[in-house]
Amino acid sequence: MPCAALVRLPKAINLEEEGSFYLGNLDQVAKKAAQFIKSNKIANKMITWGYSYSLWPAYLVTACCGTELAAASGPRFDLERLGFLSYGNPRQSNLVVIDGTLSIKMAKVVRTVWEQMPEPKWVIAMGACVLDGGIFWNSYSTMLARDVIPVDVYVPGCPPRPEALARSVMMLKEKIKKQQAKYLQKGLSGEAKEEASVEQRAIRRPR
Amino acid sequence: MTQEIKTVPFTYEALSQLEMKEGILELQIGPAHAGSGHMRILAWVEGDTVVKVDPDVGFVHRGVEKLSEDRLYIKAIPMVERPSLVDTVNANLGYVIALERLLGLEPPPRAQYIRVITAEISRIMSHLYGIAIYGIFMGSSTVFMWAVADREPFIDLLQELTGARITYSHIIPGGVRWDLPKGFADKVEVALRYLENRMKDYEKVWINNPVVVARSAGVGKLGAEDAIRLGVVGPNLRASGVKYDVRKNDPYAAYADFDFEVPTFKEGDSYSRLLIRVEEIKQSMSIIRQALKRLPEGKVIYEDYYKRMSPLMKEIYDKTGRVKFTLMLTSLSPPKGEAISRVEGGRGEMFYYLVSDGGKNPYRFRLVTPSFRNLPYFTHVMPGHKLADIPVIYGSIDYFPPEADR
Amino acid sequence: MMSFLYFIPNSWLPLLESAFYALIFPGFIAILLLAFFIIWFERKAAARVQMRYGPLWVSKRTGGIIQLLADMIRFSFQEFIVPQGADFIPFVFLPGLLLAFSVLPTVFIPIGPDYSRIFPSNYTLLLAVAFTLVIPVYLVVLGWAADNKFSFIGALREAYLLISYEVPFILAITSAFLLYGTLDLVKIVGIQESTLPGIMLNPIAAIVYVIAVIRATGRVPYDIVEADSELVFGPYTEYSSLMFGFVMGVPYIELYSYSLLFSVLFLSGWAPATGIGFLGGLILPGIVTFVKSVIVMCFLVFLRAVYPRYKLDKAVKAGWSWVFYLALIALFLSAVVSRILW
Amino acid sequence: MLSNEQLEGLGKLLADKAKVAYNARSNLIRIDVQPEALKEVALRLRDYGFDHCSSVTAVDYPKENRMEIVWHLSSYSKPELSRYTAGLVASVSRDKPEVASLVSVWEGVIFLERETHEMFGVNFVGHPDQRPLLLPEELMGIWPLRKDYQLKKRREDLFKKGGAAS
Repeated sequence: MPCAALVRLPKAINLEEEGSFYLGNLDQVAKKAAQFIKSNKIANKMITWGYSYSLWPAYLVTACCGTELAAASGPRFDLERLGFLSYGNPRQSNLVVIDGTLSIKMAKVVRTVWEQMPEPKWVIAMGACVLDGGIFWNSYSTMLARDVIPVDVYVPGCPPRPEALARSVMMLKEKIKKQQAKYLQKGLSGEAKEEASVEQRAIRRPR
Repeated sequence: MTQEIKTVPFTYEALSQLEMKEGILELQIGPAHAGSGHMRILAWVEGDTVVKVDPDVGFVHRGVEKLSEDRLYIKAIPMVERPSLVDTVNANLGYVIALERLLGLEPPPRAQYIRVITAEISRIMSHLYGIAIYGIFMGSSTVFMWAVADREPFIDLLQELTGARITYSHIIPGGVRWDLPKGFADKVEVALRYLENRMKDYEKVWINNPVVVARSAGVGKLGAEDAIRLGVVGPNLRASGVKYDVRKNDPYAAYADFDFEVPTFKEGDSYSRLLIRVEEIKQSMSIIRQALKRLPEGKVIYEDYYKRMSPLMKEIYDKTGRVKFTLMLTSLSPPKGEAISRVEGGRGEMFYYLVSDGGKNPYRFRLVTPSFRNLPYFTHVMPGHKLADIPVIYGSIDYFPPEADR
Repeated sequence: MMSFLYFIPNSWLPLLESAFYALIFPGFIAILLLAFFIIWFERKAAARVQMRYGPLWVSKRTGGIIQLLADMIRFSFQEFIVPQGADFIPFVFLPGLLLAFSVLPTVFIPIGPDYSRIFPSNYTLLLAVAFTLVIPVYLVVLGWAADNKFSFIGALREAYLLISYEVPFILAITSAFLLYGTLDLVKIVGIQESTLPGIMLNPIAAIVYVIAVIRATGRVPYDIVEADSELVFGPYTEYSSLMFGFVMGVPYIELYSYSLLFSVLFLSGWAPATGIGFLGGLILPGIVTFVKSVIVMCFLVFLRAVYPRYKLDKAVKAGWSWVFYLALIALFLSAVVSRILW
Repeated sequence: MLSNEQLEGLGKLLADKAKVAYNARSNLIRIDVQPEALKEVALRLRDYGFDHCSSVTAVDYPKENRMEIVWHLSSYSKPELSRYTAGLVASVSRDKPEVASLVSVWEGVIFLERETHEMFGVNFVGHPDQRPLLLPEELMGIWPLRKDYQLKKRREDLFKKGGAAS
C-alpha cells in the first residue's frame, strides 16, 4: 500500500483522505536515498569518520571499574581527545561502556538503556567480571555481558588500565570502519545493516 | 548566608505514614543517570521540594561474604578490596588485622609503619575521588578533572611500590609484601608538596566559590545527637560535631605513635563535610611525613614466618626486599574462634567480623562498609530539601555504591 | 561601483544585497561557522583549564576544530526516536522552529552605518528584543510535548526563570533607550561614537544585560533548565538524532544574537570603521562588530570552566531581589547621565 | 585492656539476663542473652554507653540446628568505652528464626537488619519494612548466606567447554 505519508504519521493525521498534496511515494524515495548514501564510497567514508570520532557513552556506571573510566576521562589519559564525551542521556549517545560486574538487577537496567539508544550503537565491555566471571565468577547474583547485550569490544583486566580503555576505543573505530565497509560489498541489501550491527539476544538466567 | 532549612531528621514511623497526595510526582533517579551512581534514588517530589526518598541499592551486590566461605583465607584479600576500590589499602588492612587477631601474631614495627604510610596515601586518594564526585554532581567539571588528575601522582607512588594501579593486595598476614624501594621517601615528599600547592588552587576556585557556598551551606544538616542515633560514620560524623576516629579511639597498626588531631565541625551541613575532607588530607600528609621520618629498620615479615621460609625465598627477600607467596601462607588455618577489627577508612569505619572453625576456609565473614552505614542520610536527611539538593547531599556524604552493596 | 555585477538587472540589486546579509555575512552561514567555532572553543578552553587536551584527534594539525562536524554527521545519520506518549506535531516540528526563530533577531541588528538603507526603520532595538522573547515560550511547549517527567520539570523551571529574569532584561533595554533617546540602533551607535561607548556611560545596565543573557542562553551558573545531574537533560531529554543537533545549537545561536546586540548597544558597534557604500559602509564595520561580539561570546562561554550550577529557588530569588534592584539603579543612572550629556 | 572491675560492673548490670565474656585480642565483649530478654538488655546497654550499632549479622550452625544473631555495638560519645565492641548475641532455633527487632533502640539498624533478613531469613519482629534491599526480587527467599545454600556455579564447570576458564 504505497502510502504518501510524509513520515510514519500516527493514525490521527492521515493525509490520504483530505486529498493532500501528492509528493510521490516518499517511503520508497527515502529508502532509496538512504541506500544510495550508504553504498556511495565517499558518503560511506564520511559517515564512518563521523561515527568513529563522536562516540558519546551513555552515563552508565555499572560497578567498581567506574573509577578507571573516570581516570580514563580524566586529564592524564584524556579520552575526550578521541571524541569520547560522556553525555548522560542514552537518547543522544551511541555507545555503552559496561564497566565492571553485571549483577542481575543492573543487567535489566543495561538492557533498557541499550534499547533506548538510537540505532547505530556499540558496546565496550570492560573488566574481567563481564568477560568470563572475574574473581566473582561463582557469585549467585552476577551475569556475563554477552548474555545481556551484543558486545563489540572486550577489555580484560580487573580493573583494566585507562590505556587499555583508550586502546579499546581505537579498536572500536576499526570495527566501525569494517562494519560500514560491509555495506559496500553487500550493495543495497537492507538485511546487511540488520545482521551487521545488532544481534537480538534475550536475557538468559545465570547458568 | 546559610539559609535555615526545616530538616529535622524524620523518625522512621513519621516517614512510613506519609500518605500520597495527588500532587506528588514519583521520580526514579536511576542507575543510568548523571546524578546518581550505581543506585536508584526513588524520590517523591511535590513541586520542587522532596517529600520522601527511598534508596534502591544492590545494583552492584556480588555477595563477597558468601564467596569468601568458598575460598582460602588468603584469597579473600583481593575480594575485600574490590568493593571499596577507591580506598583499597584500608579495606585490605582491616581484613588482615582481623586475620592476625585470629592467628595471634603481631607484624614487626617496620611493617606496621609501611602499613600506616600506604593507608594514609590511600586515604588522600579516597578523599580526592570524593571531592571529584562532589564537583561533578554540583555541575563543575573542572573540579572533577583537577581532583582526578591530582590522584595520579599518588597512584604512581603506590604503583612503584607494588606494581598495580589501584588494587595492590600489598598487606598479608604477618607484614607486607614489598619493602619500600630506595628513594621512596623523597618521591613521597615531591608528591605531597605538589598536592599542597594544588590545595591553594582548590581554595580559590572551589571552596571559596560563592556559588558552591550558596548551594551547599546549610544543606543536608545533621546534628550531633541525630548523627549518633542514625549511626553514620567517618568524616560525615565528625562534620556533625562528634569527635570519633578509630585511629585515635581504638588505635591499630602503628597509629598510637603519631600525634595528629581529629578535625570536627559543628554545623554538619554539606559545606562542612567538604571542608573536613580538606582538613583530613592535611592531617594525612603530616602523618605520612612523621612515619617516613621515624621509619624503623628490620624485617618486613613476621619473624616466625621468615624462619619457615625456604632458602630460595630468603635469598629473594634479602636481595630485593620482596616477600614471595610461600606455601605456608596458602595453607593458613587459624584456630577455632572469632575476631573483629575496625579500621578508619577514607569514608569511615570499616567493620570486619571473622569466625573460624579451624578449617581452611573462613566459617563466617562479615564486612560492613562505611557507605552502607551512611544510607540513613537518604531516608532521613534528604526529605524537606529541594530537588537540586539531592545530588549535593549525595556528593557530600561521599557515597560509593559498590562499597555499600559489597 | 560593483561593476563586476554588470550582468544582474538593477532592480534585483537591493534584493541580492539583503539576501547576502541574511544568508551569508551576519546571517545563516556566519552563524553556522561561528557555532562550530564557539562549541569547539568552549570544549577546548574548558579542557585547557582542566589541564588536558580538548577534542584533538579529529584533525590533529588544526587542534580538533572540526569535532562538531563529526558530531553533526553522527547526529544526522542516527535513528530519530519519537516516544509513544509524546505529542507528535510539536515534538517533531518545534526544534526546527526554535532554530529559525533564534536566527531572526540578527536581521534587525545593523552591522554598518548604511544598514538603514537595507532595513529602514527606527524601531530596530524594539524589534530585535521582541524576537528574542519568542524562544523561551517554544521551549516550555517543547518540554510539555515530550512525555517525560524530567522534561515537565525542565519546562516548569524554564517558565520560572523566564519570568524572573525578563523584567530586569527589559529594564536594562529601557535604560539604554533612555540613555540614547532613540530606538534606532544605527543612531545609537552614532551617539556612542560621538560621546563614550555605552558600557562607560551606563555600566550597570551592561552588567544586568549580561546576567540576563547568561540566564537566557543557559550558560553555566544558570544551566538550571538542562541540569544534567538533577534532570537528565531538562526539556531535551527525549530528543535523539538531528533534532537534538538543532536543540543543542539553539542556545549558541541565541548567544550570537544577544552578543551582537550587546556589542552594538554597549560597545559602540562599528566605532573605528565608518565609511559609505557597500564595502566601507557595511562589510568593514560589519567585521568589526562581528569580532566584538565573538569576543563577548568567548567570555560568556568560558564560564563553564569556572562555576558549578546554581540552584533554582536561589536563582529566582536573586532574579527578583538584587538583579531587579540593579536594573532600577541602571534606569536611574541612565536618566541622570542623559540629563548631563544633552 | 578491659579491667576486671569494669567487666564485673557490666556483669552485675545485666546480672540475671546475660553471660559476659571478654576476648582480649580484639577488645570484644561477648554478651550471650536469651531472645526474650533481648530488648531489655539492649536498653540497659544503651544507657550504659553503647550508643550505636556497627553491624547486625547472623552465624548459621546447621549441625546444632541453631542460628546466632549478633549485634555489634560501640560508643561514639564515651571515649573510654569506644575502645571496646560489645557483641550482643541471641541464638534462635534454625527452623523458625524469629527475634525482636532493635530498631526502636538504635535507629541506625534499619538497613542492617533488612540485609540480615534477606540473607538469612531471620524475621525481625517490629521492623518497619523488611523488603529486599540488596537482592533482586527473584533471589528473595533462597536465603543465600545460609550454609545449606550451595553456590550454583561449581569449580568443575569452570573448565567445561565454554566455561569461564576454558
